[in-house]
Amino acid sequence: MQEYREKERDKEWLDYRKGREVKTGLGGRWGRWATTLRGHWDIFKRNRLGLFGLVLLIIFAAMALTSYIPPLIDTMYDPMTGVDPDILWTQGPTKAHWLGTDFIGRDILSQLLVGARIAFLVGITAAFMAVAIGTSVGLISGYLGKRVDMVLMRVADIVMVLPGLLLILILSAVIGKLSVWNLVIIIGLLRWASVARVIRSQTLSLRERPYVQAAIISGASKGRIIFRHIGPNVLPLSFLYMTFGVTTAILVEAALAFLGFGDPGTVSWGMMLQWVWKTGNMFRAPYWLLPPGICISLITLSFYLIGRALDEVINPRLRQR
Amino acid sequence: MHLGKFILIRATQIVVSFFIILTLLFVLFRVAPGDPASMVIDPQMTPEDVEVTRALFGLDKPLYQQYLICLKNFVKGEFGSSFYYGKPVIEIIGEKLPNTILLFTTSIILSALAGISWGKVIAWRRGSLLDSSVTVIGLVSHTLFLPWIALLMVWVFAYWMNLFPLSGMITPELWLNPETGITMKVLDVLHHMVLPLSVLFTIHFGGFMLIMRSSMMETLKEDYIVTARAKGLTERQIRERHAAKNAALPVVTTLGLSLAFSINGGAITETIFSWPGIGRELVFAVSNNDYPLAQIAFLLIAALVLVANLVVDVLYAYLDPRIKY
Amino acid sequence: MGIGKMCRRFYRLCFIFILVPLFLWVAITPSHGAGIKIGMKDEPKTLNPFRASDTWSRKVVTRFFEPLYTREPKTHKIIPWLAEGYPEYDEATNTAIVRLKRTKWEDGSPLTAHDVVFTGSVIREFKVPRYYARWRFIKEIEALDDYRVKFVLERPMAIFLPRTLMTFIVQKKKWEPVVTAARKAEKPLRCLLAHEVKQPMSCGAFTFVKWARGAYIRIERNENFFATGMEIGGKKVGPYVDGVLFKFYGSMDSAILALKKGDIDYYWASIQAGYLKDLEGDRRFKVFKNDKNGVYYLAFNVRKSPFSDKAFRQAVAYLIDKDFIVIRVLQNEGQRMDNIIPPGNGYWHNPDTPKFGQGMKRKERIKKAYEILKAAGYTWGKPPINAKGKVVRAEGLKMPDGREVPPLDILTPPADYDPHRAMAGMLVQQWLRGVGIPASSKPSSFGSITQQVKVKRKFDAFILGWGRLGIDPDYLRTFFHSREDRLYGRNPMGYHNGWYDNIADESAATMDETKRRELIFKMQKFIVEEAPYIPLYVPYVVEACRVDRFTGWNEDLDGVGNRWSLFFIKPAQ
Amino acid sequence: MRENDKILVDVKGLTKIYSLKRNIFSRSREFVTAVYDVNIRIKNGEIFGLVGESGSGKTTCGRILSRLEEPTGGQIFIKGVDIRLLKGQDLQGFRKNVQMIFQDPYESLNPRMTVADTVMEPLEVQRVGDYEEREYRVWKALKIVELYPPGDYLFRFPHELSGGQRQRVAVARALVVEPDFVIADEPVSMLDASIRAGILNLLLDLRTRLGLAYLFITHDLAVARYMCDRIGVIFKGKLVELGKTERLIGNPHHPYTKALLSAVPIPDPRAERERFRFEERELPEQTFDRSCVFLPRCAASGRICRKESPEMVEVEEDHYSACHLSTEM
Repeated sequence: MQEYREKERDKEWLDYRKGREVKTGLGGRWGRWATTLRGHWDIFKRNRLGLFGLVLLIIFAAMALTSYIPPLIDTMYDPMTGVDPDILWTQGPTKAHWLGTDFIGRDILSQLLVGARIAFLVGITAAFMAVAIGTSVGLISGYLGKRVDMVLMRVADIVMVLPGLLLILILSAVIGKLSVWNLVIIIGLLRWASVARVIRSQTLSLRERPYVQAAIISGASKGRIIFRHIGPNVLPLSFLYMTFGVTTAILVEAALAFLGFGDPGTVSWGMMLQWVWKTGNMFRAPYWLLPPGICISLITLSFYLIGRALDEVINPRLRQR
Repeated sequence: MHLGKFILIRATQIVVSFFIILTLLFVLFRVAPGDPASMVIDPQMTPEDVEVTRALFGLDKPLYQQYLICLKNFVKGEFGSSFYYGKPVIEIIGEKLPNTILLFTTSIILSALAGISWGKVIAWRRGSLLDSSVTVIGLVSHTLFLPWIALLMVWVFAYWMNLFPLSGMITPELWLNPETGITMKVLDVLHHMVLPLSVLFTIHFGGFMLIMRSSMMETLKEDYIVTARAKGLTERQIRERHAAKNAALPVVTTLGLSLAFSINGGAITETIFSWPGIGRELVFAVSNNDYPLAQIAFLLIAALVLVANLVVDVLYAYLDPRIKY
Repeated sequence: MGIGKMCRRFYRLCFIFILVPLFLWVAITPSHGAGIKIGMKDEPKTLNPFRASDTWSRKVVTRFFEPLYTREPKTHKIIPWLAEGYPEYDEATNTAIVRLKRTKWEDGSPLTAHDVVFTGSVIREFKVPRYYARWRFIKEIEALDDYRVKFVLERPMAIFLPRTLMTFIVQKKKWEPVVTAARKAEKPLRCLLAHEVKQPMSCGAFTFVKWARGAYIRIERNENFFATGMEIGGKKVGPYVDGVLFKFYGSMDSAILALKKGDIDYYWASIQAGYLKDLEGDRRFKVFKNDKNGVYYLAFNVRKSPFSDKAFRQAVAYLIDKDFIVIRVLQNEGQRMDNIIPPGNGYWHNPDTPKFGQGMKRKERIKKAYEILKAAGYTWGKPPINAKGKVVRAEGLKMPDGREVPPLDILTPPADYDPHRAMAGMLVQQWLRGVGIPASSKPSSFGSITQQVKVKRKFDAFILGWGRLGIDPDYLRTFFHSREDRLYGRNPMGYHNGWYDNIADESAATMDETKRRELIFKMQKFIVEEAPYIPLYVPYVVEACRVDRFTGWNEDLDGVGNRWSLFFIKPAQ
Repeated sequence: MRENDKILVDVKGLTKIYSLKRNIFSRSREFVTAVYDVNIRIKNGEIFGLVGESGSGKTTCGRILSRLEEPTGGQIFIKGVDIRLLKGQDLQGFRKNVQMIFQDPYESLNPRMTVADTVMEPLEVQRVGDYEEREYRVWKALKIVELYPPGDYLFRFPHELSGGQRQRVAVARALVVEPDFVIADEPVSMLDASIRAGILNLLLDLRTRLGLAYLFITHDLAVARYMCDRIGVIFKGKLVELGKTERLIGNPHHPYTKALLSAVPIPDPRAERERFRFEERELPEQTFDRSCVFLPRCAASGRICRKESPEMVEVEEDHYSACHLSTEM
């Protein structure tokens, strides 16, 4: 104890303090991150399918951003309420409507662009929710073990095998008007279980690592150990699961909208398919049937491919030698 | 842990979760806006008629009483009557479930077998053109949007080429004809099954194949494969007897889990192809606010999945002695 | 292990699975058997006539059960059907005597007065929903002999002939055991309704043959049908077809494709405009467009301001361009409505009701609404018409009491359930905003609309529709009568008007048709003027039939799918 | 010196039994005794070595003493307090007094935390001083473990350090809260021989400077001889011999200790020593549950060895051995 009170007199320490203040704080940490990321990128780059997925994703992101433009050009390009005054019925591609119009003369292209926005919104937020819940549950369950683990994992077991789509269907009927946000929450609440399982098993192995035990011996609380020591070490895995989760979330949203249980106030790709199906234009309007389906399939494919490539980055075991 | 005890524990767990789901569904449906009686917009329905109808369904009682009645009946094995059809739910399900099972087991078995055999081959020849092309096909299959591919198939094979019927399960004229033999009837059902089956196959094949491929590649790294080579076994023997057999294990586990997902997709497929199955019935019941039917149909599906998972777990533990519970 | 073997076996299986059915389609080309094949979207839920309330069940069940009186095609005049002549009504005692024709059930046993009495008593005893209201005022039913029934009414009721006596009749012999069993049950009505009719006893034109669940129902011509050979509306009643095969398709597109492929001869539902283009070009088909017996309307919650104000409602009526909705949204497959009773119901429809803003341009509409509102004391922060008389964006609409007009929600069904109503809601929203009314259209699920409108009765406005109104206009009374402003009532708007209640009650008690018609005309004019509903449009029922297979379709309200069509159609040569 | 004679750690009858889960298809449940009836006393400033082969339960002892695991039976007093009963605030205080150094320096540091984070953590948890105070202490601790200059190491990640440096960081983490008692679980077994001496000397040096007591767990008798004041030899969870280092090594009583000693390489190649067998042999049929644990390996067992387990007996002053035969001799 005595020793430490002398810091005002310790010349070396004072020198070090001065030097540290001159340098920019913890700069080394960010530098380190950059190197790690570059290393990961190098591995990612080697996966051609992953790159393809990334390119697709960028295209869709561009679509989502462009979606704000058409309604600015003319109100008739508003995806939900805009109607071309000269077109009474669905029509093939023209100069004014590059992809044609739907059954009441709305522009299919602007609907398609907005669909990208909705897909991103739903996919990413829902997956984020699912992963956030799943990671927390997995961490808590894996670390605390015993009864908490048993209860949480039994719940996860049940949630995992529930036919999610059908449950959401029931929920949407119950809620009456399923807004996109409700949907996001529900998907989040139904999709965390598999993440929780993986994170739990990872936590179980991390829990036995000496550095965690060292932290226990330091007197660290359970919360601190879970979120400071184990948490950061499972995050890459969570991130990986998020990319896969986005795929599921987008598919669920689209399927729901297709069955007619989507948010009636939004234009999504599933909704577009539902319209083309329900209004009887399926066999007559390929320009209307094809784009939304292709978009849904490709965006899910892109997230899936990226997820696979990330998997190789995170699990070195999978890397091709 | 002893096997019997394990199954017992899991069975209790299934029963408990069952009742939790039942309660949840009950609560959900009762807070749902619009009861089945008020859903009827018919100028002939007087308010008194609506009240009578509600009493008919037991909706006039307080919520907790309804719940108790529901529980009591459930334990007694009475699953109530459908609001919409007016007949016992169990009868409706009894009519529809076999159709669903027919479609599902066939599609899952076919896609799992195809997935295993292709995954095996391409993992063996990893890096080849065959590998990359089949992998891409598998990836696309895994991420395809099911309703869309179903609509496309209808469009191409039923509308353009006129090869298969659009919907339903049988051709009424054929079945009404007393001269039609049993073979013809079976073939007729098969003929109707081809399109929905292909859709489900397309969707599930990719998943199984990708799992088999990665699992096979893991297995090929194991020492016993090297040993087998050293023993001088033929490549075919190694692939079939040593690698594929062990690599197929993870596919078995996913089989159980994928059941839940395939039932989701099944509901859509059944809706699009008007396949008179339980998934379509559930979608229908949900849009009609037919609580008892939706409730029991969902519970039944959930139970099927839970039990299937239990079976898979036990099977898996049996096949792989390293697994502990 | 045999994975390799399994795979080989699997490929062989695939081969069978894919190739055999591929060639099967040649073998299974649907043969044109005797009888007509009718496609339906969904399967009937029951053959129990007491329960059959859904569209699809009724389409089948009404083939077996016939009423005492029915309506002639086209003119909708009531004609005796199972009955012989019109009821002999004694005003002093409120007693009616109905005589029956000598008719038979399909099993050959006679249809007697006892069957009629039995049917009526069952409905009254069990309070069968949907039918009880029309039998409640009957004090007594009695069979005077085998072919005469005596009805004693509590008071004169206009609906006695067009509703009570148009109820289907069931066979006493067949139903007696069911009813006896139901009486003993815990919930008698439930037991009665849950009774599964396996083989309905028909007195109609067809008899039941087979129901393969999920696939089809087959019915055949009833050789004992009493009306065969009768002349109705200048045509001889058949049926001329051997039978009907009802097939269920589940979705419209597969049904339409089946129609085109020749799997069915007629699809019993209104066809979406999207499919029409193909069918109209095909010479095998004839496309029929008939009025739907229904009305689609915008209704207000008149309990609270601003919709409690008649002037405000009328201003809204002026702002709504019904013709625009019909042309744009319905693609011209319908007509505008300025009345609750559709024009197809010629006898009861009053053509002389106010037609708010017909033929007006948008600017004129805004001006008119502006004037009405201004006269009623509404003020604006920035009025929709500026000093120079130009239309500008209006802001800050205030009610006469000085409060701002609150945001108003217009509930509509979602676009996938009914694109027309959803679109109409969106348009109305835009039009109302034109004068500064802060309206927004809210697509909601059907259940949640009925919950808000009928149960909680907390809403601003909604767009819904009535279908299957029936020919008798008694509904006009119930939609706006203050007695119906209650839980599940048919007047959820909360409209109250003493004068209307009186005249409506009077119409209900007037058994003389001409006098009743006058009252009904007055009611129509009054209620359209009052505008608790703004009728918007009624779509056509668009149907396509294979005229190369069958001819003689009977066009009527609600399309060609009616009993007369099935009585009249003949196989084409 | 009297101060140092005070007993710091007193372990009485420590027992730990694990129950094993088996495959669901097998019926029985098995129990494994990891530690059985171990009694140890460690004085202030003393280095006590616990020696045994892998799986002998020595690490379990260490983990129980640091309260990473709960014992099945027995009592443990540290500074006169039964640590099994500690909770909340008292446990926190205990954490400050007892620290541990782990075997694998590659695993004992969180790969996502800098040296500063790692070493500072105990201070943060114990809420010692403000940030500046903590940083100073960390800095100081790094200096003590000879990571010099400390400023260069503070913001590095573990993978940027060598094995020896990491172990020094681990030591710094243990020291920064100024504990009285450190459990060192094979601190050098994963390190290159060249670095070992440095770490060992550091630990010895710290004892003298800070007056620490160690429980030094190792499988290497040579290391134990170099480090420890007293040594306990543990075999299959049972303490078989215990005594002052010099006496125990110079005059081992238990056959197992002898066997261990015979395995230590001797610099003189010509020196001949009796070799002990390490492989187990089959037991004669008539064996009782309470037989001597060493029986399967013992060359010179008598009939009594099969019947009952030997007690710890003081064979010399402060030198105990648990062998029927050693007492007879």
